[in-house]
Amino acid sequence: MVGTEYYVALSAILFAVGGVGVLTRRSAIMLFLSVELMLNAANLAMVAFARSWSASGTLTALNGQTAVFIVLAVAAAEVSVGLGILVAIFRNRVSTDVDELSEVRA
Amino acid sequence: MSVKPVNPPRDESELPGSFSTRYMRINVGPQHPSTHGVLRLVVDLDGEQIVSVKPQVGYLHTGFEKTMENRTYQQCVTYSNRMDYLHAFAHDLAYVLAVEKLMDARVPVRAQRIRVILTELNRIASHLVFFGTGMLDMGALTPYFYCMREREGLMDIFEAVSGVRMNYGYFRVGGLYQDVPDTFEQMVRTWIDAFPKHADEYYNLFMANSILKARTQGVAVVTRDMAIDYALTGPSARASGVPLDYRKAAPYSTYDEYVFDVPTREEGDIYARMAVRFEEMLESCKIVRQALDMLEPGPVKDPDRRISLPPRRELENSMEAVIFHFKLVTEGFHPPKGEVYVPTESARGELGYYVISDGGSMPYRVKVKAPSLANLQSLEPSSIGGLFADMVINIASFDPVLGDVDK
Amino acid sequence: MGLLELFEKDVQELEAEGILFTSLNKLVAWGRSNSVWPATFGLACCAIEMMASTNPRNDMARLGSEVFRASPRQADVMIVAGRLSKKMAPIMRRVYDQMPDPKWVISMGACASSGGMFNNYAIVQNVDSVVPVDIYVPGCPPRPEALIYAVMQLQKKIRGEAFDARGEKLAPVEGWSR
Amino acid sequence: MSDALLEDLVPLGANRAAALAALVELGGVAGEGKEMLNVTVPKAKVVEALRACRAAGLEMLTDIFGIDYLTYPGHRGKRFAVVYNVHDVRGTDRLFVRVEVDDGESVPTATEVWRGADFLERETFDMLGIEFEGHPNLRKLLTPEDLDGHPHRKDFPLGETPTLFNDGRFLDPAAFRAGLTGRNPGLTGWSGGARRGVTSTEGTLPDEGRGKA
Amino acid sequence: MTHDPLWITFIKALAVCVLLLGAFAYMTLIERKLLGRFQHRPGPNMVGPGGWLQPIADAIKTIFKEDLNVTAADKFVLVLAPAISIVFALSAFGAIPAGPAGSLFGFNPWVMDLDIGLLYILAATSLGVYGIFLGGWAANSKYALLGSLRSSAQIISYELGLGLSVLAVIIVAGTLNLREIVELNIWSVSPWLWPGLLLAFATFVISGTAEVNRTPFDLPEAEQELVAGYLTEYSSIKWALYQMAEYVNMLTASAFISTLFLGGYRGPRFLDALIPGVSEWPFIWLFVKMAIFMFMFIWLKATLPRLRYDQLMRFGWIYVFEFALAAALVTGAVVAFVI
Amino acid sequence: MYLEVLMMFLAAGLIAAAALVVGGLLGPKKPGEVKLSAYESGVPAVGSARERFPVHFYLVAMVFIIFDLETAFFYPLAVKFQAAPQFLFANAVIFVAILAVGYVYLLRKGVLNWK
Amino acid sequence: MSVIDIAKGMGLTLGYMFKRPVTVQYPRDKVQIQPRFRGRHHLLRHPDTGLEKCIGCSLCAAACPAYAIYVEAAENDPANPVSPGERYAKIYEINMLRCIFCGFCEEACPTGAVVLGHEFEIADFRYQDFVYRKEDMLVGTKGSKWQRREAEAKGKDVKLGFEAGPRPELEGVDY
Amino acid sequence: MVAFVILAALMVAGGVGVVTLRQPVHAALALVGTLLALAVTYVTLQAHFLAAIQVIVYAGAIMVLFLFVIMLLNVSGERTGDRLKWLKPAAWAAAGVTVAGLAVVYFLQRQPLPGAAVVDGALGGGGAERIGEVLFTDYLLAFQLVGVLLLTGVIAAVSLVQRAAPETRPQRGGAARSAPHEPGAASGAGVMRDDELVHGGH
Ligand code: SF4
Ligand code: SF4
Ligand code: SF4
Repeated sequence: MVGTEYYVALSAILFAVGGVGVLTRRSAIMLFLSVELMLNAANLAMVAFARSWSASGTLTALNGQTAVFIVLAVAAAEVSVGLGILVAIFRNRVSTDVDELSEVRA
Repeated sequence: MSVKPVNPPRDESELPGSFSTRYMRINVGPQHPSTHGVLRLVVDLDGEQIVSVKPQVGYLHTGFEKTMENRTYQQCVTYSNRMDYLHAFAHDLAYVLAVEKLMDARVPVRAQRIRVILTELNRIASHLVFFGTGMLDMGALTPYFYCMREREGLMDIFEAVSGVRMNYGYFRVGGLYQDVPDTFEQMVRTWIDAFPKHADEYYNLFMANSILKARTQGVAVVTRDMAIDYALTGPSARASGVPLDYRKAAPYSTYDEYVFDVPTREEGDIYARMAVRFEEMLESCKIVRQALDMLEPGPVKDPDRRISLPPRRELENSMEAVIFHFKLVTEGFHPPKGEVYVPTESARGELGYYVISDGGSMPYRVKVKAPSLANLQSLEPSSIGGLFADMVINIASFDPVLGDVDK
Repeated sequence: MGLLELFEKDVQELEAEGILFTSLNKLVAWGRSNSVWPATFGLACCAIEMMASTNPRNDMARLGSEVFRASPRQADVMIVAGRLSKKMAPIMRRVYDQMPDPKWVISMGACASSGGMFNNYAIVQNVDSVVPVDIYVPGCPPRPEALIYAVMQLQKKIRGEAFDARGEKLAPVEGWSR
Repeated sequence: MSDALLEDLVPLGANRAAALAALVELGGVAGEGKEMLNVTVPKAKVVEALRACRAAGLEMLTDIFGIDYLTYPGHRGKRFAVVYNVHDVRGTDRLFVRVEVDDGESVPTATEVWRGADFLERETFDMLGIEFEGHPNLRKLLTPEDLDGHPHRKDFPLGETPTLFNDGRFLDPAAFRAGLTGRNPGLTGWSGGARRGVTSTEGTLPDEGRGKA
Repeated sequence: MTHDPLWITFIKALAVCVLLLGAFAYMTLIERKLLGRFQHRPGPNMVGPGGWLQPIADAIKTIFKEDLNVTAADKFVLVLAPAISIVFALSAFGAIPAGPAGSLFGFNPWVMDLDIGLLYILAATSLGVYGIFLGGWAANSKYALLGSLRSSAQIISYELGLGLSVLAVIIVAGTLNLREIVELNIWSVSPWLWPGLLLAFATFVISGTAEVNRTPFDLPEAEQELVAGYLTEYSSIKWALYQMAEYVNMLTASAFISTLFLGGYRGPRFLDALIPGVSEWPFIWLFVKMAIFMFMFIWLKATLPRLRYDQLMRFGWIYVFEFALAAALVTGAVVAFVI
Repeated sequence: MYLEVLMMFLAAGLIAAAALVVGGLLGPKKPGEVKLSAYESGVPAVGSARERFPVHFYLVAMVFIIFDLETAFFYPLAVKFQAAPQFLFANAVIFVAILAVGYVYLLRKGVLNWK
Repeated sequence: MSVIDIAKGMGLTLGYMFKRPVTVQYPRDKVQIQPRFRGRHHLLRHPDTGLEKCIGCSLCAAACPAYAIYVEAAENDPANPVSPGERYAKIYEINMLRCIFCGFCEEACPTGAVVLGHEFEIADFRYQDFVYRKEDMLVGTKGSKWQRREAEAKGKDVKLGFEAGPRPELEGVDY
Repeated sequence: MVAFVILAALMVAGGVGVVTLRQPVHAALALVGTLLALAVTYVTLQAHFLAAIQVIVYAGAIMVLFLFVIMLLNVSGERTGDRLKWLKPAAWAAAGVTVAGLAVVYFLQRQPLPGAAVVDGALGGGGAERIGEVLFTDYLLAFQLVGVLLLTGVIAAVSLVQRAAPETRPQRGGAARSAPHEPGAASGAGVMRDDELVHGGH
């Protein structure tokens, strides 16, 4: 079995890549995509930890997985509202460029 | 820094703030499965909703009227039927009626009754195609096959009578090409007797189907005012409450002798247009039955030698007949100068030929008042605001025949 | 010649070069000939008879040819059924061009084949001047059986069994060269 | 033809009588026609006339078309006539409103009276080149964009092509027809002498023996 | 639960794929023939004896047909999309058990036996939507795009119905393992459950029909309006892959329905009295049940017109959704308070 | 045992790839400009296909996500149901009731009423 | 949604499944054609004398709305007449692709020489093969050009795919 | 280990794809790929149920929503050029540093994994019933809160996007549509004129 630390490292890499996306992409949709990536990186870490906690019993171990489950729900809610906002903004702005959006704070 | 639009708006209705009203323009046709031939529609869609429909016609423009000016009156009967190939007998009838009026020809009663029988049977055939293809547009496959099977029986009758399955050219100025074969009455009776039973089946199969009703009722409504304004005629108009039927209004070819109803509806929706046609098929059956009962032996041609070719046997011993024959074939007859118009009722609506004679052997001008072109105009107002899928069956519900539209 | 190269070469070219085994050749021809799917290109009266050829009485489905495809991308044969007006001609050419090879054209009826009785300014007098025609079907309209017969003729042509009046063998796919 | 005579021929329906009266008021002249009523109105009054018809109960306009009298024997007056075919909702009363125009003249549009006049006027424009003033979208309807001319004008050629036969023989319809109707004797076969079907110089039919489109 | 060696599994997986493809080919023929019979005509019968070589001819034709890649299209996605469709369609089927353990020459008559088999199939079908969506998008043609949007929306909508109506079964069976569900025979638990299960069955069949785009829910292809929907620009083998995916999905759907609700690979047990062990025979019972559903799909296609798009969506979101939820709640209530 | 899934995907992928490769190689290639342009009923396409689409598609997908999650949360519940049926049923009813509010809201707003 | 009316429709289609198809399996079975059906033309001969009926009068060409007939007449050699009249058709050709099978030629012919028969299997590959010469139409010639060509290549008789009732005008034509 | 390396490579490649690909659809596809690989990783981590849900919810629903929105807004590629010139290299550098730091920390204090049997016993493949066990005991409140969250999600999103309830189509009578048919009213005025139509290729 692969050690937990590898998974955590992978998760960190993904998280960092997602972070780069958040910083560099201009389009709000791409920003969202990057955020999703970061979220999933975090989930990966949690699932990996769940496995390493399995010594302390089922309930404790599964805490990690269950948390991920709930994070999924949060993510879904976030996405639907976030994209909703995007669509709503887009109705008035015709562009998804975040820089442009931040400049017209009317 | 100002906002730079990604796509510049096309006109004021597409300015920011209304991005969902950015229309998608779609070409439907001319080569499209649901436009019943080569109709082309340019549709602007707001999502699924139709913002505008522009019919573009002429893709089947054949130059009928011009060509008929260069054919003898007799030869023209091969042209008239090819305009509305689904209800070919009606076109033949309208044309010969016009020329007969021009010539004051006396058409024997038997010929008139046979004309009525064939025209009405052809009306049923046309409506059968209407239902078959219309249901195909709705995604139902089987009605098409049943209707075409049913129509096949009629095609047999027409073939037995005229020698071809479509585009008959069987009605001639002054009567018929020749008398019907002996089997005619039997064939028609067999078919007519079987039809109501099949019609019941069709009714159950599609007219009563709740999916069909859900798709057609209240959809693409043509109001009575619209129908009048757009000169909608025929079953489509009768579905909107315009009781216009020339078989009743200006009876021709012994139509006044038969008892039949003209089905009308008030709703003006697609279902009404279908229902009117459905009932009309049964009414046509009635007419055919009565005409068949009244059919008596007799001549089928105006004996006038100016119009009709002499019988074949006379050619062998009568020089006079030979001369008439030669003259008629090469030159044709010469109707007196004048203009004439006879409105008739085809499966699609008012059909009339406006024929002008300059005294020569070819018509000076033939203007066909073809129902489909005028009917097609109602498509636009009735489709706007509806859904794209509705428009497709809406086209079908007006039953345009592109040959009739484009001439 | 490497296998890949061999495959990349057009099958028809290979046929001409005689490289493909004749049995494979025959198999392909058999497959193609027994699965000719028409593109709906109904124009006028003949289109009604074209439709009638699929009706229960005639049932073109028996030949495996009832699969009328709405999109030319999936069709093998274009049945030009009816009179082709000059306004429609470029459109037909376009649809034909958009069909994938190999493709065939049946010219159904007098109008499509020669203009028929409509010898005038509006009608194209023989669709062969617009798209290469493989089979002509006379008649006005040809009865459905005549169309079925024409499809069987087309099958003969695809299988390379057809020859013209001078006894010259007709190439299985004529449309390609033009 | 007097009104009495007309009535004799076709009993006038109430609608038609009213419309006729209104049209005569506008300067209309009832004309000849076999069992039908033609009223020629002055061009400037045509929209008014049509309104009057509609008001009088002839509510439907089923057709608009033009006639080119260029070669009509004995025709005097303007070259074209535009005919409006109006009738009532029951279809029993019908009246033809006519306007005479010359080449280049235009007619006021009827689209304001009937929306359905749209296509009909476009068709007339396309076929005869008669323009309709004020029509919202007067473009060709049926003929291709690149067709010059208006097919239903009498001086527009029919554009026939010869029918091809074996060994380069062909039959030119126009010439053949001219022979038949006696306008150009000599090409018909029935009255004597072999028909001089023109033989082309080429020995055989070209391989793609097609009429030139 | 015993597992076969991996290489055996792979062979079985390949066999399933090949069998499914063969079934696809012949399903098209059977559909054409049956449609023919429904329509009072014989259908294909001239290619080979009785027409039975028709699919082979079609296959050869399709393979040797030019494969177009439209210029404006996104090439990579254009190729990827049909592959996605077919891969998920094929692999969904692997989770269906076709007989009791070890009944296939000592091996298991299934490719995989998963604890979450039910979810696996749902997941695979929910991924199938990518094939359709991307296919329409990649072609860059309006008909295709509109068609693919519509079908994606349709598929996800009815996926909900599918997901909700299985809840009743899960509540009764207490497992997501398909084999265990089959062995349990949900109908035998208690007659009180029947109303809920019947409702679930009905909604499941309806959602299943919609999910595989069959009449009266065959909007995506909507030939009459959108030419051929998302398939408009596809030719040759790519088009065939989509067709394959559609038919394989149909097969999967009918197998899934049979497995969940009709006792899957098990025959009626009373027949055991006549021929001992007959209900244990592998394949045959599943095959029979699938055939019934396939027949139903074709029959529906032969009879009904299709729904309009908005009606379809409304039907899915209002009727199917509510009834499926109700079925789950009713079953839950029965389990909780009655038995 | 989850390698079995892998095997399945491998087999399916193999078939798909084989089909694509064979089909791509065996068919003739006669590309042309017109042939490779988008089909639009035989006339050149008007405008681009990459247009914007109705917002309704977004709404449907969004609502789908929400209810899909609801279903996802029901699976563990359903599986475990028989362990504590009454308690879980009560929970489920509460959960459904909360979402039912949203559903009714959607109905009211006409989101599920495709126009 | 009423289930009952859907069920009725379903029952109807199911019922048809068990009925015999109405199909005439054309190449295998012969098509039943109505006697008046108009297909390919025949040029008839006098049954007693064997002379051609056609006298080359061109009336058929005059009547033809498609201008599909070409006739060139020549004087009969009195010793060895081709037709009973003064003249006969030296060249008689019909362009089958132009022809619309309207039957006007048959109606116009004063001697009943040209009659439209029942053959409809005329489809062929090349335009120029559709101009039928006199030999291709004279009575006794069975089948279309392609059918005869194919039969010749195979060394078999021409097989026609239809049956039709008798038609008096088709004197001497034997299918 | 082999599986892990492959999956990790896939995921990282997908992740990089997400942040670099220009065409939004491609980026979204890359993310889908990453998510699928992640689901497989979950399987190897004994979280089977989660893997399935990951596929159904994330790949099957959320990403579809993304694609829909991309389509809906017709976002076709961003403007080229970075938001700020120095941002891109800086971002990558920062990411590298963070990752390196984290890795160092974790690898320094790594703990031995429990044995396979223990893992199996505790997680049991992470099936639905195990999750259920936890979800409906410790996380019961969270479960209900998720309900509330989803509710808010729905309402927020809908109220953001849907402006007014679209009126339902008239089922009978054409009252809503009779207006444009008055004589004289230009048909579909301002929407489209025929003459701007592109005509069939000549
Ligand atoms: S050949 Fe005859 S039937 Fe065919 S389109 Fe022309 S006129 Fe119509
Ligand atoms: S059948 Fe008609 S078209 Fe044909 S040759 Fe005779 S007259 Fe001419
Ligand atoms: S066939 Fe008849 S009409 Fe024609 S040339 Fe001969 S005799 Fe005259």
